[in-house]
Amino acid sequence: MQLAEISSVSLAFLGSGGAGVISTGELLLEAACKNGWYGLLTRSVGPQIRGGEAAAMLRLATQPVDCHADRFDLLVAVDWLNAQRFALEMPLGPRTIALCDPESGAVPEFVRAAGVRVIELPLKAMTAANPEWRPNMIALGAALRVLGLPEDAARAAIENRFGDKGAAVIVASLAAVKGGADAVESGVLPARLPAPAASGTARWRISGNQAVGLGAVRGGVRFAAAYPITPATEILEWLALNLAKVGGALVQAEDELASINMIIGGSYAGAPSITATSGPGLSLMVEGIGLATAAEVPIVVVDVMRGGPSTGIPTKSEQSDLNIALYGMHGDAPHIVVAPQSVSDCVFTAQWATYLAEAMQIPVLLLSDQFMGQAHAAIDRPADVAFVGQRRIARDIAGTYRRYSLNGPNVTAMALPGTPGGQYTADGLSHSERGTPSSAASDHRAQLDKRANKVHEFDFGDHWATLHGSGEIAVLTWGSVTGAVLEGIALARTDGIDVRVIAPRLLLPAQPERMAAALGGVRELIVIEQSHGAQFYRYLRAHYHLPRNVRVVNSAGPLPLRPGDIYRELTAERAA
Amino acid sequence: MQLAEISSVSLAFLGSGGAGVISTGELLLEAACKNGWYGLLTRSVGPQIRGGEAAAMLRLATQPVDCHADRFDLLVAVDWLNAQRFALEMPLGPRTIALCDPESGAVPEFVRAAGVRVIELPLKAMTAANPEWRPNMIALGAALRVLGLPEDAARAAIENRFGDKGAAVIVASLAAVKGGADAVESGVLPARLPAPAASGTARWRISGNQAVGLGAVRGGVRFAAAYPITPATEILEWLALNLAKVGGALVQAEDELASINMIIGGSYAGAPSITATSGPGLSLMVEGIGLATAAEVPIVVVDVMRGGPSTGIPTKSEQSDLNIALYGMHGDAPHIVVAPQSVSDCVFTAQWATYLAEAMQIPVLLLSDQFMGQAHAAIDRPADVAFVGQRRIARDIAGTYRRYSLNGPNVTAMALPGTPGGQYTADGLSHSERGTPSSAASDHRAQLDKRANKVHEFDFGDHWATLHGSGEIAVLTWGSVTGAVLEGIALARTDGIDVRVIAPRLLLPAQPERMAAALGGVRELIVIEQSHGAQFYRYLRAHYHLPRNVRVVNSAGPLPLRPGDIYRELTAERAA
Amino acid sequence: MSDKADAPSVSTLSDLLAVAYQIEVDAIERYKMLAEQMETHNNVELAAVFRDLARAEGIHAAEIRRLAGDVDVAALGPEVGQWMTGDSPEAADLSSAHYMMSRAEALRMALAGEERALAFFEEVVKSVEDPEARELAKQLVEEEREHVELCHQLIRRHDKPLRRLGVEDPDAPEPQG
Amino acid sequence: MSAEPKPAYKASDFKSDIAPIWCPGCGDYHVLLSITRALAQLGKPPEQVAIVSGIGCSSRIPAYTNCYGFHGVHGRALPIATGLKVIRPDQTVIVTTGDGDGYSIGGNHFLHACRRNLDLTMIVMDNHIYGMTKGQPSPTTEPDLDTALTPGGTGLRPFNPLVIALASGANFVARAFAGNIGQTTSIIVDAVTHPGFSFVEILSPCVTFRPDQRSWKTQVHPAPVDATDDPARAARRIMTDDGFNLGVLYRGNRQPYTPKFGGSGCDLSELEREFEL
Amino acid sequence: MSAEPKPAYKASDFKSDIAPIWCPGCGDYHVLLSITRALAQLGKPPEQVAIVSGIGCSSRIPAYTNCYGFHGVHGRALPIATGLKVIRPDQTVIVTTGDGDGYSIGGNHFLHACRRNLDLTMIVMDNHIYGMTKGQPSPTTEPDLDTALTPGGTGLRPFNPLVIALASGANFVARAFAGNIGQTTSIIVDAVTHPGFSFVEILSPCVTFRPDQRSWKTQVHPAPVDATDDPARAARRIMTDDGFNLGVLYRGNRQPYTPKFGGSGCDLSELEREFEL
Ligand SMILES: Cc1ncc(C[n+]2csc(CCOP(=O)(O)OP(=O)(O)O)c2C)c(N)n1
Ligand SMILES: Cc1ncc(C[n+]2csc(CCOP(=O)(O)OP(=O)(O)O)c2C)c(N)n1
Ligand code: SF4
Ligand code: SF4
Ligand SMILES: [Mg+2]
Ligand SMILES: [Mg+2]
Repeated sequence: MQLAEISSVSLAFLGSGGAGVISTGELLLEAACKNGWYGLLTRSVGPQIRGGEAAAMLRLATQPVDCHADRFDLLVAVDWLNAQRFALEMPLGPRTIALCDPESGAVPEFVRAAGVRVIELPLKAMTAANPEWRPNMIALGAALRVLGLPEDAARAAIENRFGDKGAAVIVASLAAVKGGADAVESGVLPARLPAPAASGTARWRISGNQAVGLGAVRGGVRFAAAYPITPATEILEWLALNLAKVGGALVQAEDELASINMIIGGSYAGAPSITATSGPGLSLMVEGIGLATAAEVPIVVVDVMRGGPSTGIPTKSEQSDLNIALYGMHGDAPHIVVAPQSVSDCVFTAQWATYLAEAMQIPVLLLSDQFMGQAHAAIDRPADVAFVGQRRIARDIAGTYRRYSLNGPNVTAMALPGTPGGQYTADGLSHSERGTPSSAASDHRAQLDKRANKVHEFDFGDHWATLHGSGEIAVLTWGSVTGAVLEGIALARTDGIDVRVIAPRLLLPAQPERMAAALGGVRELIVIEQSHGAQFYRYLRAHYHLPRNVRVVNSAGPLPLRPGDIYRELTAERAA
Repeated sequence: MQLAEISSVSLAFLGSGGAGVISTGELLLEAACKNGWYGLLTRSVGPQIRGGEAAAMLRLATQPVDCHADRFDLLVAVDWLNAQRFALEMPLGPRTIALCDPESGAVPEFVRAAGVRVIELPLKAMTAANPEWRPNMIALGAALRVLGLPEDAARAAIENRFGDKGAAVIVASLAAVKGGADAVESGVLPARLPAPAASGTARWRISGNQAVGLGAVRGGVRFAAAYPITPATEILEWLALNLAKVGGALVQAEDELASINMIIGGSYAGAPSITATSGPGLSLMVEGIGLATAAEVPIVVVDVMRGGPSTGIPTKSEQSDLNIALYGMHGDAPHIVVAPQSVSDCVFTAQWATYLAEAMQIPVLLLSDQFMGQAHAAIDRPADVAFVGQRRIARDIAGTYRRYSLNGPNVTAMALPGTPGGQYTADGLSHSERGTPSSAASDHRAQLDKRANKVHEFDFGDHWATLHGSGEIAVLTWGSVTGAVLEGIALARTDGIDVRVIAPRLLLPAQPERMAAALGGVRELIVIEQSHGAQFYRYLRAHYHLPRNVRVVNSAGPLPLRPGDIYRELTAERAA
Repeated sequence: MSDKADAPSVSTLSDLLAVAYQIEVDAIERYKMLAEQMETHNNVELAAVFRDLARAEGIHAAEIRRLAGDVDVAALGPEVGQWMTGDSPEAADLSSAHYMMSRAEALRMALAGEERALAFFEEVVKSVEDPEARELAKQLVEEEREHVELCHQLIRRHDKPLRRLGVEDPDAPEPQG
Repeated sequence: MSAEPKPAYKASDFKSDIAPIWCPGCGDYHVLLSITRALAQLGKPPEQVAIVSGIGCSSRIPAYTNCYGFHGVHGRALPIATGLKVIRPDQTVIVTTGDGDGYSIGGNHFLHACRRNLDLTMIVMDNHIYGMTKGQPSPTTEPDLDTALTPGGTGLRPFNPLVIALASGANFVARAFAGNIGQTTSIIVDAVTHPGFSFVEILSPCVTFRPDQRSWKTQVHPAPVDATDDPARAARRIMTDDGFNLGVLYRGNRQPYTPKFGGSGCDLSELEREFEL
Repeated sequence: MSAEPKPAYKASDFKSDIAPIWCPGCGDYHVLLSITRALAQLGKPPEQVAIVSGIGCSSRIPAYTNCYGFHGVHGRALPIATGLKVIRPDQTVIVTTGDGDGYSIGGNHFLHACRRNLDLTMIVMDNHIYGMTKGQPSPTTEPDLDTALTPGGTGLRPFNPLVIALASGANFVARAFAGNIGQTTSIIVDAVTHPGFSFVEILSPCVTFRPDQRSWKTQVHPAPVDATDDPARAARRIMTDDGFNLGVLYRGNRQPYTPKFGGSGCDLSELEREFEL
């Protein structure tokens, strides 16, 4: 088995509080990417706010990567304290190299057990000799050398980051990097990253959470209400700073009940509006989302999923909020659910979500997750797309204004406050065409039809799913797991197994005809997802006709699925 | 087509505010039932709190009835003001008799159009002549006579109700009843209710909401927290009065976020606990329900469903909270969902729900609806059953107490505050066996397994569903719709169509083996439910293997399904 | 309800005309509201009574407008005819309404208004210095006296034993929301 | 009075054609009348006014007016009004709610809206009961009121919304009685005109579940002193009054909150710069 | 002190074997110490004490004690504690929370728990910030604190929890400073002993996101006067103090709320009687 198509190197920096391994990872990502490579960085930390053990996990590649690899090629330990808790997150093997200082403790069991080749990096001695060198900068230099990157690659990144700390810090850091590089040999790594091909497009370094913020603003969002929660807060923070730049505003709310209702108010007033949260916050928002459905007020709600149920694991990823996103509202409450598939796709999907909300005057839920939300990636600049929210607005109103008119299109023109003659009362009660409360069966059913039909009539186009390949075996997956699936399938292809991938970006409304076409000729289906309860599989059964032969590969968080997991499933399939 | 098996008479009292038609209906139900008949009473009212138009709809029968009939036999209008708004709720036909006073306005269009035979009841003249007679009492007398019941039948009911108003009121009421009876002929009604057979069991007059309260207390509930909402408030009010009698307590909460968390606290402290709400309140409770799942605290949450989405139609029935009840929690949050099928079944199902919650230390959602919740029925006293909550309690604790132990049964013994050595912290974070927060994949997955397995291992027994008949055509339905389905099928049987009914009382966890057995040999399946989005059908697809040939009969509220609707579906099926 | 201290001060004829006019306007508004309430609550009989009362006040208003001649009472009314904390005297007290109220009760409500109006104009007769205004006030006092008497007559005709509102209602309130 | 002639609005210009379904006798009819009169006096056209409510009898007001309205879910009127006002500061935004909607389920938003001090007016029709759901106690209900949900009474001290409003930062605090339409109207005009968050508690009887409240009209009286701008003094006065003092009780001078908008804003491509490698 | 010798408990008897994961220097360590010392002084065995919290750094306390604990969801500690106390009035129930958990998302329960006046003690570790989610402003944060979520500050007046507690009916109100362990301990003992709802605000610095709060230790000082039992006076004092007055500020004498239990209760069949025909 060869690393075909994707040529990448994986490494991790490990260390405990104060070792600075996360920033080291960020610097390396920036350094490599400024020099033409692509990459992905995620972090894993202990439960402490500050001072816990931490790992920065990187993958550098010659083309964009959306998941981690199956094995780390390089481990750089600034110290080994508490490193054992990363055992499951850090698959190693005999081809892995570990750089560490024997003086900073014994190599942990999971590293030794994997047969890793340990190479000494005398951090303590070097910092003793050069008191102004920081161990993490030495580690950075060592990593650069082992990876075969010039130490100078990090210069710009370091200058950038330490610019405001003064020249001395920059000089010391560069010296430490050089020292670290010189302390190791360059030929130790079995794998090697080829020089990057010059890419035509501009490249970005961005996190999934930032990407959601940007996409939403591109789609027209100008108002946000915020209640912080891990791992969604960065979306709100990005919006706080950037909405102000484009003439919008963010308001901090007292709780999620307030934030969801604030954006309903803001959108009613005319501003495309958003909020972002995670599972516990979404739970508090479902009543508001139902109101937005009933009153036909467009809003975008982002859920960056984390481990559940309840408070669960706030800092780790899982795909287990699918159920509540699809079905969490009381009553029949049509709404849209979309899910991006990678950091880069977050830009597109958030923009599209805003567009869909405005076009259909409906709540749109966007399901991201901790993995892609907090991952930093170097990507090609996402293309500009034409999806910008265009709400049907009632302007020159003559005669009786019918906000929820049943004559004409199901998406009805909305009057904005200030428009003469457009006065109406938006209402969560069942209502007549004018919005007046009514408990008549005729009104109730007519408006239920209207709200369902505006969604079913809408043409969602090709963006409904990512489709790939054409084999008789198909994998159905969604969200951030798609990256690993696509890579796993590329691996299988080198074994001659042709596998089709269908990854819906649009989860609600279901697209039965499109799915039927996508599944045409499929003999065996593998459903892959990251939830304990196989929520995606149940959803697929509920809404689609699936082939007879279905296998479900579902695992709870917090460990990410990797390409090899997928590859093994595919080859097991064949062996069986 | 004959009225086979169920021999019943349907009638409605109509009138506007102050006419007292609801109390008239209640008196008639009580009168008939005290004299041996069974019956069902529902009401329909305008949006006014007081003084709106109202209708009391009754069905009296020689055996228990769980739904309304297809047609009213008798309509008694105290006045016709705004009666037109009941048109859809009140199916009439040429065999219907309407008693009304020509002086109180023209017969409304829907009554005339149905070809109803109108018989005069000179209410105005009679009250003018007898100022102390109340028109509704005259109407009651007239109805008794037309139905062929002795006017004296109402004596006890009247004495009971007006006891505290003094003898004069009772005398006047009885005189008005007599006057009303004498004002009409007894032979006008084509249908006639045979004399009731003497029943061996004691009989009750009870509403579905009271029945839920009673069942819960039978099951062991001793604590409730309450935030009022229509149509669930009566459960809370019944519990407020009656919990105190059995050594329990009810606390009024400031909102539903408080009420759900209060019962979690009360149950943690050792008391089997309950709350009741409707859709909007349930939306606010889902975060708490997830906490109860994660911390393994038994609670019972009753949702009396009303029209949705959002505030919807608070006073009318619908089955559209199925989705949120099944799937409304974030993360993978196993819980139990049960649904009673009739007023009488509310007693059993609420008791069972309490038992299940305590047995599995898990939240149980009970889905009732406005139709059965607010219906008053005369039923046979529900049997005493042995389901009384028995929680596994940790008593003499030696050594380290592991609240969420993984050695041994998945339902682990719970220490109650005060027990020495049992101190632990219940937590909504992912946790270890001791309850200590942990974000380790191993702990997370082990506890997810534990929580899922305790449900899957449990033997729910035969109560999982109501099964009926054995034809190749099967109807799958649930909740209060079951009554109409069973009657519709009885009608079809008289046409020689044999139809099987499967009505799961247990919705979550799904029971695939049991369902497969129940569906054995079924060629055609009809799914019948009262939701616009066909939520039950989607649920069935997600969890069960259904026959190829499935037809979905789903309609939104607020109109109830009637036996004839079902019968027509079945015969249409045959014709097709 | 209206309180002497709240009453607008009247010193000129045009003030008095405006106030008198405003009193009628307020009364009309109030009776229309009551009529609407009774329609919503299916008490058609009373709805008709209140519509009649509104119509009668409309006739009075027209009369005052005629008396006023050039004075634009419609414009002046809202400015001058403001009772600070209370209500203009003839406006019916909405809070004493009940959906089951009888004709006699409605008439008592009207009577209370007429009596308040009478008291107000009597006060004006005493306090106003402008002779023209005093003359008009006297005329208005006479008219209100007639109205009061008419109310008494009607009440006698329709009087029935008073019910205790809300207590004798055979229909329990219905929960909504 | 300003020199320019205002367009002359009548109260009826602010009334919709929907007939209220309140019980005849309900105080809320008076409040509706006072609001429409106040709006006529304020002289803005109906389309420049938005009225936001939650759920309850009192919360039905928006649709009875001819303004823009939002009849949201129970307890959440203030957040909706907040979003609306932030986006449309030119609109006059009024929240109409009840003692259940505003003080029980909506209590948190009440606290934080006072603190946030946007230029909003909150009008609470307080009848010391949940009218709409048939007479359960609210936070302002007397401890001994016997109800089906609380047989024998709650045993809880009613809370004092005016003190809470003051303590949490409302910039204008007043108490009115529904029956005093003239005074209520002028208090509402005052509240809307005063910058920042204005809180108006209106005692509005529920004739159906609290027929005893018919006596309120004989109990209310004007506050003996003028409004103060010292919150501590105002709090002391309110904590020690009889609950029937009517009038403006506090008139603060805090600057209203105005969220920072970035004006018309920069080109979107500027936002991308931080991501460029 | 009673004549019978109490079992002598040490603070360490109330500490669990779980090591706190707070940042070194965090004020919450002091609070934990004060709570365990206070419990030792109170002399009830650990299993007769229950500590309930929501989510936040401060809310992690329950598992660090050796008492019964409930680490619920964000903002809902008080309702859980309410249910617990109603069912088990014999337990000493303490709520430990933060300024975000207790005053922002939990604000409504704060209001209503004060009003309900169950015999509970609420301890708020107020650091004027959301520590756990990395430094967003809480209701007590100063208006000009620049944070990523509120660049340039919120512009909002911080709210005064002690006044809110008083206004909504807390029966005991005190302010402490985490660093003054002795005083904090005795305030907690006092709060737990005082009947009804006791509210203790503890200024507890967040060294990570509010390093400026290290100066608190030089700013705090004892309240110049003794506690009063007049809520209006107490409110006035608190509204006009500098926010660093430490000590018991109000000691009320309202009867605590005790829900009506029906004793051991009747036979279930009695409940059925109302249904019999
Ligand atoms: C989430 C939710 N919980 C409960 C209800 C039921 N509900 C509707 S109105 C109301 C109380 C209203 O009381 P208040 O605000 O005082 O209004 P009033 O009817 O007295 O004017 C309640 C509990 C609801 N609609 N939504
Ligand atoms: C429903 C919900 N919303 C948001 C969060 C995220 N969250 C966790 S702790 C916290 C703030 C805690 O602040 P505070 O109570 O002051 O505690 P501190 O960390 O400062 O001690 C927030 C917003 C959550 N867990 N649940
Ligand atoms: S129930 Fe009370 S509050 Fe509601 S409309 Fe009737 S009188 Fe008004
Ligand atoms: S972040 Fe602040 S509050 Fe949290 S543990 Fe660290 S210092 Fe304490
Ligand atoms: Mg109320
Ligand atoms: Mg804090």
